[in-house]
Amino acid sequence: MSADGRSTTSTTAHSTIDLTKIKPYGDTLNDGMMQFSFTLPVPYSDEAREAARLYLLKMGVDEPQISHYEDLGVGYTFFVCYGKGTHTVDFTKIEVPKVDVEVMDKYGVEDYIKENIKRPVVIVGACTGTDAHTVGIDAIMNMKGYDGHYGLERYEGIEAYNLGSQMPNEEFLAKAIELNADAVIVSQVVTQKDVHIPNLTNLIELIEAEGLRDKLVVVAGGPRISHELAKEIGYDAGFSTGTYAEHVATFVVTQMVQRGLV
Amino acid sequence: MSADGRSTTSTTAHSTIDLTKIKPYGDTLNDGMMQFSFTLPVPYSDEAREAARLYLLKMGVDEPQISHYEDLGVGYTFFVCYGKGTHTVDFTKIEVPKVDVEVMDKYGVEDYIKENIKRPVVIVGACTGTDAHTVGIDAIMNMKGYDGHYGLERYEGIEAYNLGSQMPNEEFLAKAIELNADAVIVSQVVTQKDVHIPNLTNLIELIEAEGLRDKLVVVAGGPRISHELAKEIGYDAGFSTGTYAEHVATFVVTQMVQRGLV
Amino acid sequence: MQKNKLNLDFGLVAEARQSAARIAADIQPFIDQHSSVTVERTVARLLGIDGIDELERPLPNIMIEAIKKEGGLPLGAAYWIGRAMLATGKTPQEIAEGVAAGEIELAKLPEKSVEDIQAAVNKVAVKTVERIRANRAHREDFIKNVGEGPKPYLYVIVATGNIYEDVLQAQAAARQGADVIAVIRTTAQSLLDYVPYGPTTEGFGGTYATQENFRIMRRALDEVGNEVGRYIRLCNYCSGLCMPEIAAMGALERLDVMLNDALYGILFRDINMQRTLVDQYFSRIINGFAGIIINTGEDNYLTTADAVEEAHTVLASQFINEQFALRAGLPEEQMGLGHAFEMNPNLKDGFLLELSQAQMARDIFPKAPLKYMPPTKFMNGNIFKGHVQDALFNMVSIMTNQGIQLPGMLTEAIHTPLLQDRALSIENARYIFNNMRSISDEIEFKEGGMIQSRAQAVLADAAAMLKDIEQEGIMSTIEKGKFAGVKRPMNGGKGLDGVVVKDALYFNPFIELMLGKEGE
Amino acid sequence: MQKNKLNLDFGLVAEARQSAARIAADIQPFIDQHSSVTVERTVARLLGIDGIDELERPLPNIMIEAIKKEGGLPLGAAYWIGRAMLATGKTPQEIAEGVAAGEIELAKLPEKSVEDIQAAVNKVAVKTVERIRANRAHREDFIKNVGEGPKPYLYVIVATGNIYEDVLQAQAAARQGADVIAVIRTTAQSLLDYVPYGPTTEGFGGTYATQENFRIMRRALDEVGNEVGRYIRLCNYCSGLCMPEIAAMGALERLDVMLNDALYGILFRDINMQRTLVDQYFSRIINGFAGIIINTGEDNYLTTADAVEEAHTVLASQFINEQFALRAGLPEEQMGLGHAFEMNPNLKDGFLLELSQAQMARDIFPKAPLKYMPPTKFMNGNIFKGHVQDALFNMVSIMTNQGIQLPGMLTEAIHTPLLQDRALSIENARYIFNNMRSISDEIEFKEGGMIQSRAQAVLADAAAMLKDIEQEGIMSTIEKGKFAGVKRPMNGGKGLDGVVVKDALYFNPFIELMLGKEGE
Ligand code: B12
Ligand code: B12
Ligand SMILES: Cc1ncc(COP(=O)(O)O)c(C=O)c1O
Ligand SMILES: Cc1ncc(COP(=O)(O)O)c(C=O)c1O
Repeated sequence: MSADGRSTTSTTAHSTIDLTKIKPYGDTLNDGMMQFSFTLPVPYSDEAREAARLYLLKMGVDEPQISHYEDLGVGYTFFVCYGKGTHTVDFTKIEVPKVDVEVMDKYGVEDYIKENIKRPVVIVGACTGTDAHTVGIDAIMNMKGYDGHYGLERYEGIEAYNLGSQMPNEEFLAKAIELNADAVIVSQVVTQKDVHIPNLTNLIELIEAEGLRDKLVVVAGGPRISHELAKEIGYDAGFSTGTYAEHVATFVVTQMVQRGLV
Repeated sequence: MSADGRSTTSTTAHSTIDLTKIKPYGDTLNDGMMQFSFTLPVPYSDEAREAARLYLLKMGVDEPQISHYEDLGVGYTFFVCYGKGTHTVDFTKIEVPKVDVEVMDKYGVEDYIKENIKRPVVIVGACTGTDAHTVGIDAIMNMKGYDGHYGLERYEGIEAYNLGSQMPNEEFLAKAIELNADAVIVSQVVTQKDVHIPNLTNLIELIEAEGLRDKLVVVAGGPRISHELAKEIGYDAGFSTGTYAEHVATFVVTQMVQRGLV
Repeated sequence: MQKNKLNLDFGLVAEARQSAARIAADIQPFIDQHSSVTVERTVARLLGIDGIDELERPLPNIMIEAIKKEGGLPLGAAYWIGRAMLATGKTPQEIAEGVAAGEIELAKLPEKSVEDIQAAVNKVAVKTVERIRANRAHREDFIKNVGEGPKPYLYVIVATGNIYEDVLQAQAAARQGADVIAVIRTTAQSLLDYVPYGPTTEGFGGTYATQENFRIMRRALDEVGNEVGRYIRLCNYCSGLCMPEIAAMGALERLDVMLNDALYGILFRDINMQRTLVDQYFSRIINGFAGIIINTGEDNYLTTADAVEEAHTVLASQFINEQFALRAGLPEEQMGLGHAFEMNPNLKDGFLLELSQAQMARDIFPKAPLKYMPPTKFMNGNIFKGHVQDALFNMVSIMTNQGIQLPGMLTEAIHTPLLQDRALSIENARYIFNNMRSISDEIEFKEGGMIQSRAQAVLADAAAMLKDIEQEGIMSTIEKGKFAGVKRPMNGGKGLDGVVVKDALYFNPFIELMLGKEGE
Repeated sequence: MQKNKLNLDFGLVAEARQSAARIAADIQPFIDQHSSVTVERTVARLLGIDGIDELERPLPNIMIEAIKKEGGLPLGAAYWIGRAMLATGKTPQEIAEGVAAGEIELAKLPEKSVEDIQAAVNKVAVKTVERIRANRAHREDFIKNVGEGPKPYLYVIVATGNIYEDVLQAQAAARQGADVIAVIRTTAQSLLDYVPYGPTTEGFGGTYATQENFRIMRRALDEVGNEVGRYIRLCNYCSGLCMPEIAAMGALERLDVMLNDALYGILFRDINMQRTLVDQYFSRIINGFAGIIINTGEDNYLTTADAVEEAHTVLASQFINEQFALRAGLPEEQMGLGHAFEMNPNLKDGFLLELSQAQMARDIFPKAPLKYMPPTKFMNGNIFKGHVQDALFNMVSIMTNQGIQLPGMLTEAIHTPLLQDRALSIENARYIFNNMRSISDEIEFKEGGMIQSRAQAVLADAAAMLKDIEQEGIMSTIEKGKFAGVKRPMNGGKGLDGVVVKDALYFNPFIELMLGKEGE
C-alpha cells in the first residue's frame, strides 16, 4: 500500500494530508477526534463533569464532550468523552529502531546454519524471576510451536532448551553456561509496577559479571517488551506480540555470524 | 454521601485525596490512568504506533501504552491506548452555573400558579429549524409525558401548545404571539457541525426584533444543550438529558413571578 | 429450514395477508387514476432528460413545470415529449434544453397522433429499459464471477456530507467486511421537490442523493469489490417528494438497495398521502424491474412508539408494504421489510421478546431479505454498554437468519459514525455471525413458552388491526392516527399540489415495459 | 428443570463418576497415612496459635518446626500441644510464645497419657469448632434476613496489592452489583510455606492472604452488604503450600468461597503431589464444615491447552474433584467446579461448542454452583472486541444456568482491573443476565445437532480417560503428563520434605469433629 494507502477514486477527499502535522481523524481530515474514558476521584455531580471537561482542556483537547458519566459507588465518577485533539505530530521525522534483519523461514534458518555456522546452535530459554507465564516462551521454543509456526526445538541445527517458568536468574545462567549456550532468550509477561525491569537488568548484570556478554546473544520477549526497551537495558533484541520462532531464530543466527561467534 | 464519598472502613486507603490537585484514578490514587482510542491518518506500521505514542506524550500522558492497533483499510490506523495523565485540576475552584430553583412537582407547580399567577400560563414549544427529533419535546409537553412524569399538557393552569417538528423560527414566533405565549420552549437535537447554534441564535434575534425579549421566558433543550450554552446565546435556561416537565414548568413559573410577568 | 419454530397459526397469517391485499387493492384504482410531478419528471429522466440550467434548476423540473403551467400534465410527460420529438426531430434532452432556454414552447408545437407519439417515445424508452436490464445482468455476473458476502449482509452507513469523504469511508468499510454501503442523505433532502445535480460536498448528517454521487460511489464500490472479492451493494433513499425519480437514477446507476416505504413519507415526513401513494407505486415498479432490494421503514415506528406495546403495528405495516410491493411487480426476494431491535435494554427478558419478534418476521416472510435495524432509542453516551447492546442485536439476527443487518454503532447517541466506530461495529457483527454461524439451525423454542406465546399474540393483534384497516380504508386509518400515533389529513402535508388526475389519453411507457415484461 | 437437554447418556455419566470414585478411593489410604507441616500448623492455628515473633516468623511455623526438629511430627501437633497444656497449664498460644522465646522445649516436658491429652485438646478444639459453626449460622442468618443476589453470582476480583485499596474497590464493586469479591493473592504467595501476618499493603498483582486482611475485608463487605441489602461473599485462595492453614483462617473469619483444587498445585505450581493430596484433604474438610464453597481450577487447563481439543480433560478433572470433595465431607452444594470460556473467538460456531460444554457441566453436576471463568487467553488489547467476547460469555452463562460467574474484564490482556473496568464488566453481566433472565428455560437444542453431539463426544472422551486413570492410578497418570500436558514426578516439586508418615498414636481432633458431626 502506498504511503497514504488510499486508492485512486478516493484521493480527491484527502489530497491534502500534511504528514508533518498529523492529527487524529474522526470523519474529516484533521478534525482531531478522540475518545477518552477515565475515572476521577470526586463524587458524581455537575462539578465532577466540569472537572472532567477541564481536565481534557488541559490536555489540549478542544470542545471536550462528556458523553456519559456515572457514579462508581465510592464517591468516584467514571466518564466517557469525545473531543478534538489540537496537537500535531510530525510523521516524517519518526524513526523506530527495529530488529532489521530479513526474516528467514525455518528452512532458510537451517540452511544458513549449515552454510555459515556449521555446528549446532544452542539456545536456552526460560520465563525468569517470579513470572510463570510459559505460554509465550513455549510458543517460541516447543516442537509444536504456535499459530502454525514450528518452535525452535524442531529446527535442524538448533539445540533448544526450554527451562520453564519462575526460573531464578542465577540458576538460569548457570544452566546456560553448562549447556554452552550461544544464545539465552527470556520471557517476561508480568509487567505490573514494572517488575520485569529489575529482573531483566539483573540477568544482564550477572552475564556481565561472568564476562560472557560478548559471547552470548541475549534476547528478551513478552507482550510488553519492545525492541527499544530491550536495547535500552542492554539486550541485543526484544520481541513482542506476534513473534514466531523464525523471527528470533533468524536474529540469533545472523547475530552469531555478524559478531563472529561461530 | 460525604465529599469524598467513602465509608469509614476504606478511609485508610485514601485519606490523602488533595482536592486542589485531582487526577484520574485507575486502581491507585493519582495514578492518572486513562483510556484512549483514536485513528491517525497514517498507514498501519511501527511508525504509526510511535506516532500515537508521541501524540499522547504531547497531551501530557506519561507512559503511554498502545494496547492495540489495527489497519482500517484505507491507510489509516486505529489505536486503543492507556496512559497516565499528568495534569491536575483544582476541584475546589469549580463552580457550575445551574438552573437554581428548587424543583416543584406537578402539584406544586399547579398550586404555585393558583397562588402567584392566578391565570393560565401559556407555553408554546417546538422542534425548530430543520430538526425533526420530536421525542424530546414530546416528552416534555405531551399528556403522556415520559418515564412516569406527565407532560405539560396535563398540568392544570398551563396551556401547552406543541407545534411539532421542523418548524421555521418565523412561523414559530408568529404562532407564539398569536397564542399570547408566556414562554417559548424549543428543542434542538441535531448538533452536528453546530447547526443548532445559528438556529437558536436566529430565534432570539427575531424575538428581540419584535421587542418581546423582556416579556417572554425563552428556554432551549436537547441532549447537548447545557444551561451554560443556552445562557451564552441569550436564553433564560437550557435543559439537557434527564429533564422532565416539572423541571421546565418550575423554571417558567418562577421566572414569570420573579420578572413580574404575571 | 422453514420449521414454524414459533408454532404460528398460518391460517391467521393467510387471513392477515388477505386483509392487507384487500387494503392495497382498495386503493389501487385511486393510484391508477393519478399521476404526480415527480412521476412525470421520472418519465422525463428515463427518456434521457438530465442536467440543470444556469440557476441550477434541474431540466426535468423545468420540463414538467412548463407542461403543468399549460395544464398539460394530465396527458403525462411522455405525451408532450413524444409530440415534441415528432415535431422537432430533436432528442428529449435537446427538447428540454430548448424549453429551458425558452426556445421551445411545448403547447405551441403541432399536434401528433397518439399512436405516433407512443411509437416514438417507446423507441427511446426501450433503450433505457435495456440499459437498466443490462445493469441488472452486470450485477448478477459480478456476483457470479466475483462473489458476495453471506447473509445477513452487513449494511453500514456513510454520512459525512461529502461524497469523496464518503468514498473513503465506504471503501474502508468494505475492506473491513461491509456488504452494503448506504449513503445517508442530507437532513432536508426528502422535502425537496427536485433532485440536486452533480457531485456534492456539503450536507448535514448526510450527503445529497444525486445521480453523479451515485455514479462516483458505484465506481468506488466496484473497485473495492473486485479487490476484496465480494460485490458491494450500494444503497440510497427513495423516500420523500422524489421517490420515483431517485428510483430511476438508482436503476440507471446500478444501485442495489433503496429505502422505499409505502407509508413512511406520510407518517414521518408529513408528505401528503395521495402524493406518496401515487409516487411509491411507480418507484417500486422501477425498483422491482431493476432488481433493487427495497427497504421498508417499519423500524421508524419504534423510534417513537414503544417496541413492546406497538410490535403488532410493525407486523401490520410489513403486510401492507408486501402487498403494495407485489402490486408493483416487486418480488418477495427484493422485499427488505424493516423491523428493529428497540426494546428497553433494562427490560427483564426483553431479549426473548426481541428474539420472538425477529423469528416471527422470518417465518411469516420466508423469502424476504428482512432488514433489521439496530438499537438506537435506548443507546446513550455509554459506548461500552452500547457495544454490548449491539452485540445482543447481532445475536438475535444470526439466531433468526435475518437478511440485511445494520450493525449498530456504539456512538449512536453521540455523533454520526466515525471511521473507527464503523470498524468496531462491523467487527462486532462479524465476530458474532461467525462464532454463532449455525445457531439458528441448532436452537428450538419451548412449546408454549414465552417466546412462542409472544409471537402468537403479536400476530393476533396485527391480524385484528389489519381487519380494522380493511373496514376503514388505508387513508381513513392514517387520518385517524392508527399508525405510529401520527394523524395525517387526506389533504394536508407537503406535495399535494403536485398530484394530478390522469386524462384518458395519459400514458407512461415504462409502467408497461417494466411491469408487463419483467414483473413476477 | 433438570431436563437432559443434551440427550446425554446418564449411564455413561454414572460410569465416569464411578471411575473417579475409585481413583479417589485408591489414594485415600495414602492420604490417611500421611500428614504435612501445613496440616499440623493448621491444627496449631485451630487450637488458637497465632502471631509472629520479632523476625516476623509465624508462631505456627515456629511450633511445627520445633516439633519436627525433635522428630515429633508423626504424632501430630495436637499431641504435643495437648501434652504441653497438661504439663504447663498454659494455653496453646502461651505455649507457642514460650517455644518461640526458647523458654519451652516441648520434648523435654513430662509425658502424659494419650487419653488425657486428647481430652484436653478436645476441649479447646470444640470451642474453635463452635466458633466456625457460629460463623456459618451468621452467614445463613444474614442471607435470610438481608438477602443475596440471584444466581449466577457475580464474582469479581480485586488485586491492588494493598488491602485498604482493595476495600475501596470491593465496596465499589458491591454497590455496582457484585455478589462475590475475590481478593487475589500476590504473585508468589502460593510457594511460601507459611502464611504472612497482619494487614499488608504491598503485593504484586495481588494482596497477601493474611488473617488480618481477611478480617478487614470481611468487615467491609458486611458493611456494604447491609447497605445494598445483599450478603456479599468473600473469596480467597487456599491453594499452594498452605492449603489447610488458609482454609482454617477463612473458616475463622467467615470467608464464603475458597479456590481449592485437588490437583492445581501439582500441575500449575509444581508442588509435590504427595504434599498436595494430603493437604487438600484436610483443607476441604474445613471448607466443607465451614459452609465454604470451593472453586476448583479446571479453567487453568484451558489457558495452556486448546479448549476444543482438551475439553474432556476439564470434565474428567471435575469428576475427580467431585470425588475428592465428597470424601472430605464437602457437599455438592458447595462444589464450585471450574470451567472456562476459552475457545478462539474466531472459530466458526465456537459459541455452540461453548454452549454445549457449559450445558454439559450443568447437567452432569446439577447441584453444584459451577464456577465459570471468562475468556482470558484470546483477549487482546482491543478492549471493544474484548467486551463483546465477555458479553458472549455472559450469555452462555445465563443460557445454561451457571452458579458463579466471573465476568470478564475488557482489559484482561492489558492490566489488572481498574475501578472502571470492573464497573463495566459488572454492567455487562447484569444487563445480559436480566435481559435474558429466563432464556435457559425457553430454549432447546436440536436433537442430534452440533450442540448435543459435541457434549456426547466430550463425555465419552472423559469417561474413557477416567477409565484409563483408574487403571493407571492418579499419581502415575500425573507422572505421565496426562493432565494439562504437564509431567510431575512423584518425588519432585516443592514441599515434599514437609510430608510425614503418621504414627499409630497420631491424632487430629478436627477431622473427627468436622467430618463426623457435620459432613453430609
Ligand atoms: C494464561 C495466563 C495465565 C496463566 C499462565 C499459564 C502458563 N503456564 O503460562 C495463569 C492462570 C497461571 C496465570 C497466572 C497469573 N497471571 Co496471568 N495471564 C494469562 C493470560 C490470560 C494469557 C497469557 C498468554 O498465555 N498469552 C499468549 C502468549 C502466546 O502470548 P505472549 O505471552 O505475549 O507471547 C508471545 C509474544 O509476547 C512473544 N514472546 C513472549 N515471550 C517471549 C520470549 C522470547 C525470548 C521471545 C523471542 C518472544 C516472546 O512471543 C509469543 C508468541 O507470539 C494473560 C492475559 C492475556 N490475554 O494476555 C494474563 C496476564 C498476563 N496475567 C496476569 C497476572 C497479573 C497473573 C497473576 C499474577 C495473577 C495472580 N495474582 O494470581 C498470576 C501470576 C502468575 C505468575 N507468577 O506469573 C496479568 C499481567 C498484568 C501485567 N501487565 O503485569 C495478565 C495480563 C492478566 C490481567 N489483566 O491481569 N496467567
Ligand atoms: C429517534 C431518533 C430519530 C428519529 C426521530 C423520530 C422523532 N419523531 O423524533 C428519526 C429516525 C426520524 C431520526 C432521523 C434523523 N436523525 Co436521529 N436519532 C434518533 C435517536 C435514536 C433518539 C433520539 C431520541 O428520541 N431520544 C430520546 C429523547 C427523550 O431524548 P432527548 O431528545 O435528549 O430529550 C430529552 C432531553 O434532551 C430534554 N429535551 C429535549 N428537548 C427539549 C426541549 C426543551 C424545551 C426542554 C426543556 C428539554 C428538552 O428532555 C428530554 C427528556 O428528558 C438518536 C440517537 C440517540 N440514542 O440519542 C438519533 C440522533 C439524534 N439522530 C441523528 C441524526 C444525524 C439524524 C438524521 C439527520 C439522520 C439522517 N441523515 O437521516 C435524521 C434527521 C432528522 C431531522 N431532520 O432532524 C444523530 C444526531 C447527531 C448529532 N449529534 O447531531 C443521532 C445522535 C444519531 C447518530 N449517532 O447519528 N432520528
Ligand atoms: C423508508 C425510509 N425512507 C427514508 C428514510 C430517511 O429519512 P429522510 O426522509 O430524512 O431521508 C428512512 C429513515 O429511517 C426510512 O426508513
Ligand atoms: C485452584 C486455584 N488456586 C489458586 C489459583 C491462584 O494462583 P496462585 O497459585 O498464584 O495463588 C488459581 C488460579 O487460577 C486456581 O485456579
